[in-house]
Amino acid sequence: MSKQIGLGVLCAVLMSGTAFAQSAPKVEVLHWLTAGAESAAIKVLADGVTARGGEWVDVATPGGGSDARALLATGLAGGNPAGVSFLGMGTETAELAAQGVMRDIGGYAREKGYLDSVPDYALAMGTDGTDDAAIYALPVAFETQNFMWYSKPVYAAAGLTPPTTWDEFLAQAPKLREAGFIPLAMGAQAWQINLLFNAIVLGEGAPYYDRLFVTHDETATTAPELVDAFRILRELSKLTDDGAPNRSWNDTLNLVAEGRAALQVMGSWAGAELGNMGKVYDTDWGCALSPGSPIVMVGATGFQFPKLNTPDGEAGQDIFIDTMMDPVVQTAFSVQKGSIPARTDADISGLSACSQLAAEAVRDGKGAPYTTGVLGSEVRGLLTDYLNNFWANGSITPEDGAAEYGRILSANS
Amino acid sequence: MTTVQLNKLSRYYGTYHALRDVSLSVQSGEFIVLLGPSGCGKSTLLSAIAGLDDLQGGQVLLDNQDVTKQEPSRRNIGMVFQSYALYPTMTARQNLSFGLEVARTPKAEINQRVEWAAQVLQLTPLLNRKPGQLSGGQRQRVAIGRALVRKSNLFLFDEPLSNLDAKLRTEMRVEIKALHERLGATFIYVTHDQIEAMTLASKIAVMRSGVIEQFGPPEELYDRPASLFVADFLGSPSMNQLAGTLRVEDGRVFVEHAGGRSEVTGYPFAAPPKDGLEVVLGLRPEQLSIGEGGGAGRLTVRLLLIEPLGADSLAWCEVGGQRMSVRVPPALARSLSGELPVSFAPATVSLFDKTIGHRL
Amino acid sequence: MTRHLTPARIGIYAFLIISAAFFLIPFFVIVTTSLKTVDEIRGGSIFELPQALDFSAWTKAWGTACIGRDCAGISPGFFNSVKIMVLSTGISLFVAALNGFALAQWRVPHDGKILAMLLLGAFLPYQVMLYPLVRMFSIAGINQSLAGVVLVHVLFGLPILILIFRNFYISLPAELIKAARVDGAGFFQTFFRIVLPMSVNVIIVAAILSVTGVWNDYLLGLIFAGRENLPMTVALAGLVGTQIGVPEYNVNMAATLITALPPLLLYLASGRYFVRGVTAGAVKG
Amino acid sequence: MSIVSLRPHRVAQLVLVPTILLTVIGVYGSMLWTLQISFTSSGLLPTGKFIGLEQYFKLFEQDRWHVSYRNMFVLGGIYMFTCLAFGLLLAIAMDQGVRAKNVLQTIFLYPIALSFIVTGLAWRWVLNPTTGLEYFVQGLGFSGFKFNLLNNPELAIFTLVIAAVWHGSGLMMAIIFAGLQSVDSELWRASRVDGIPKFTMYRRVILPMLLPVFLTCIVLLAMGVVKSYDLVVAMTGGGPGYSTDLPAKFVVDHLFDRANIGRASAAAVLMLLTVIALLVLSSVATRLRKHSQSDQGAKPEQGNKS
Repeated sequence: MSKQIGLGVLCAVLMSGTAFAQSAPKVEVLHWLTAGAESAAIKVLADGVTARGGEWVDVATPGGGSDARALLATGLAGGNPAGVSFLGMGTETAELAAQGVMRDIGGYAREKGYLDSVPDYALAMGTDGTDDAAIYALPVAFETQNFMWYSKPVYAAAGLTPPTTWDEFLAQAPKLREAGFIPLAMGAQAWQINLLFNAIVLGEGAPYYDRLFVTHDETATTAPELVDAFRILRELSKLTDDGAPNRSWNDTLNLVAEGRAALQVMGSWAGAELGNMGKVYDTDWGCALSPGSPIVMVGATGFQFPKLNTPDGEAGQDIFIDTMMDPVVQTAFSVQKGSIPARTDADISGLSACSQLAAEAVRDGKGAPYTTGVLGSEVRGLLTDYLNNFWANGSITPEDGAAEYGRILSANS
Repeated sequence: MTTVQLNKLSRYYGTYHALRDVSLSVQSGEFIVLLGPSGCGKSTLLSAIAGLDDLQGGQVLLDNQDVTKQEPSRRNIGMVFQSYALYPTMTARQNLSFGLEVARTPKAEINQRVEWAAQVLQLTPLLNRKPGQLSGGQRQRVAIGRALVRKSNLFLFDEPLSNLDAKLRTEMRVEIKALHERLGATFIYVTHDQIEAMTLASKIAVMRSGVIEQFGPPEELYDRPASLFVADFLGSPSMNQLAGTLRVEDGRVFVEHAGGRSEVTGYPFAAPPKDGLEVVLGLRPEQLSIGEGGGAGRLTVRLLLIEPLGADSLAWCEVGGQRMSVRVPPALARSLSGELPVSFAPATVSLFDKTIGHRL
Repeated sequence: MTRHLTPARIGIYAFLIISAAFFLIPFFVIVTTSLKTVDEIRGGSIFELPQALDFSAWTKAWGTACIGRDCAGISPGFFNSVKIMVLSTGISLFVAALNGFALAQWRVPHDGKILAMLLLGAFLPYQVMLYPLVRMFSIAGINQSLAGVVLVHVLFGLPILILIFRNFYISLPAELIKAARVDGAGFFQTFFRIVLPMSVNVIIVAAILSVTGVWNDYLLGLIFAGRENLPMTVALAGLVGTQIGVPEYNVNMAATLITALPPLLLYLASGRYFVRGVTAGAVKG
Repeated sequence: MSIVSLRPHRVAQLVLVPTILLTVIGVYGSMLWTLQISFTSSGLLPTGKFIGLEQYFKLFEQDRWHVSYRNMFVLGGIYMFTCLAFGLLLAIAMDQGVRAKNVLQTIFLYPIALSFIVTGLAWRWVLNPTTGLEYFVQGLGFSGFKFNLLNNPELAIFTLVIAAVWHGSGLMMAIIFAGLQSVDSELWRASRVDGIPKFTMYRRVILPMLLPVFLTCIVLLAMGVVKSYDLVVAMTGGGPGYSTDLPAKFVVDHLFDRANIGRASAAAVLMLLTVIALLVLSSVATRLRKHSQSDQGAKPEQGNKS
């Protein structure tokens, strides 16, 4: 399937090959999509930009988002930021837009008709939160965080079926251990713990997730569901292997791929990575929504556009926008990255089974936003720190954990 | 030919006064030794002449030119340091020629001067060695050579021999003296060794706490020290000091002191002597003789021990709790014992005001 | 002082040998892992020797491994790193030696306070200074340039280097400098003709510390060097971060080793002088 | 021409001017700027509103900050002590006239040529229970062997100590060894005449003589502690939890990842204040010590002639 799309891109390259002017507008793209599958997805965008007569300048920060933000911030401070920057959409976009350093690309995108088929809530994540007409960031794809990636051989060997609730998984764990497997593949880094916990909260029911994170219902911060979520998190913290601390997500995924661990909760990008590892879907691994999750947790992966003072800066940004909003490119991008195209009119038939599952849920409106989209960076940081500490310190009871978590949440929102 | 004129030089570091209005006048071709204990300011004075140290007051005149604010290199001086201060990464030849190179002297002349200096100091076979490959005495020669090649008329030596062993020191002392005579230049030489000072100097300046106590030819300083300090510092063993009281009786002058009463009427008093003045009688060991034939001065001492020095011997005696030395011929020394009468000629000894330490 | 093998001496040797093993373990792990195949790494322990000497991970890390979209290994950043390192170290050492000499042997009012002021800056994580520096550099017009990254390395490297040179020069006899003055040499002539030739050992100490710091830097290069001058460490981080399929630890380790090689070789080549330089007073109170 | 006629002291002072200017503007200017930012609500860009000491209050509410700050002293203390003690033992052992001194010195010192990133990576492998030492020893048949520091929040900090000591004790060895070598050999001969045991000699005579050397070591080590960001990131990432977090990492995390440079700046200012306080304390202490006892001139002369 992906070959067809690649062919399409190739055709586009050939057709526009004559458009190579002597001074192709430069598009500097700042991103940290360097893991195998991610970099293949970036390549789709890069090829698209080249095909449209732009000159792609890759500004990758392999160290992750931290270095990218450092580069963006210092770039803005120095007056020469990269023209396009990859960033989690939502509160961060709004913060930067409010500083007046970002270009409003709403007019251009509307004129080209790029916004018509993008869901409103995704567009809202690209605004500064006050003015819906001004758009500072555009989504290229949706990511899903609450996937469960499991090893088929492990479950076959243990004589079990993948769990549908956390309690079912907790019951399976001793048998998995007995059979010589690691029940939960986990990289104990703060953001991965946070991701796992959010999936658990979603497992407590979509309405509860909504009350806790989206509508900021005070009663939710003291609800029994929160204690239950912490109980599950505490139990899960005992089900991983000794190598967990500070392990990267892809090293961790390798445990599932190699049939040493039963399952890992990780975002949609993990599916593409499993494919990249040469493992076959439905033979080596399978996927499902994380236990108990009724719906998908959706975040927009997008790009934003700092104001530039170079002559061909905006031309370059426009080329990039043309590329990223092309439904063919979006599909190709998502095939590589394991995500879902942001445009609802893009072809999803080429996507993996797991991605299609998520895409259908999104189109049916069964999506919950990432916490990055609804919580401020300050409170998110505090919550992440707290979860990280809770995970590592077995002496904290779920009750205490829930109480403190609730306190931080209600005190800062 | 160079004259040196120092006018009221003053230098202090914080509250410590290294030089207090020091003035000094040096004639061309003289060999001046600055002598004093460590910390007396003699090295600071030399640095001031060289221009290596800033002054808070005063003037340095070389050949009647005010050079107070001039860099050392423009004063046309040669200087030899205590630690030799040879450039360790350069050969002896490079050490000698460096200053000339800096001054952009033509190559041919540099070579000629280096050869000359090397010949004078018998360094020729050593020119291609580095300081690390030279012995102490050889390094000393190179250091002197470095001063020599500058063909200056003023040479400054900062305790140049103190890092050498005793035998070498004596040899180098003779060489430096010979060098002075050969060059006819003005030498200023800092040392704390009074023998070096006595043997080398045409004039000695004895310094103490940042002032010059006395300036004059060595014999004058030795025979007629201007103060107790100078008296004590020059001579080995040092001058015997006997406290006493001055008595003036009918135009005759006496000193009452432990072990006796001596008439000093013949002493060349600078001012009329006052009756009852507390004085110190300064007696060189060789000014004393055993027996009563030495002169009008008289005292009785008790012999402690005899120290044979070869050419003569020292008789260490005691009087009124004061230790005294008397220079005697070895033959006589062997026969001495017990209480001894000692005499001296009043005209040759020194008398000091006890309270201010100045010569009477 | 005959050297019989008394129990005490056996104890000393045992202690030294065990310590040496402790120091060599990580190096052993990095080197052997870089020579193993991926299968060997997965199957065996990190303390096992490789079955065969296989340098393919090295060639791959150098020239063909993929970093993001580019598959040219870590070699492209190498010459940028060399440029940055040579310029930064050269300028730092030169300035630090001059400054250390000035502080140690010449009358500089408040020299102790100046030294303390320079050193205090070395106690802060430089990350908090990134913003202000970027602003200043862009005003000066050297943001995102070779000059920028070199200047920032010099700025952060100078304090400790000045301290090292000062401590060495303070042990030089003052009379040497005076002799040069009598010889007519000025500040610079004294420095270049007399002091610098004596500084070989201390220069090696300072050079090793400086090269290590500059060569291993990642963040300053990323932010200040500009896209054309990105150093090798950025490529290394990219290589380790770009994991297509099964993590290739052998390639990662080879890349790590290649990246660490220049300072390591410099050290191995001149390590004896390093100890001598330390002994000569480069690092003391 | 006018430069030539300047007195060399003046030239020496002029030579320092660029460095001082560069430092005052670059480093101190940046510090002041950081101080100013710490009073604002700045997020990803330093343009926030003035909010007084709010960032500092919030900082003190963060348990993670307290842990980080405490760790700086715990890690710093243990690390500095271990590094010094190990370096000292190595130096004393090397001072006994052992063979292969050059080879051993090279082995002990090579880590300083490696970055903290490489150090951290290598040690993480060795100390990781599923790949390193534990796995290896278990493979030898000791299935009960446990060496699992990385997983224990109480002990994880010791993994940092191991790696940091590995990196730094060689330099300490070299510095102390240089000090030991500079001890006058007549002192040793005198001690043998007096029949003083070697151990007593080291404890009572030699080590007190090397006090200034130890002070240098401590300054060098302290500089490393304050900035030991790379090592933590490469080894533990601050974990488990934030049990091995350090102020430098706290600052950097908040600076960009958390897009909260107001908070990061406040934390940096506190770090700087701590350093200044320690420096003032130590200089007061040395001054008091100098006052109370006469200067015994125990300065080791480390001559380079030999």
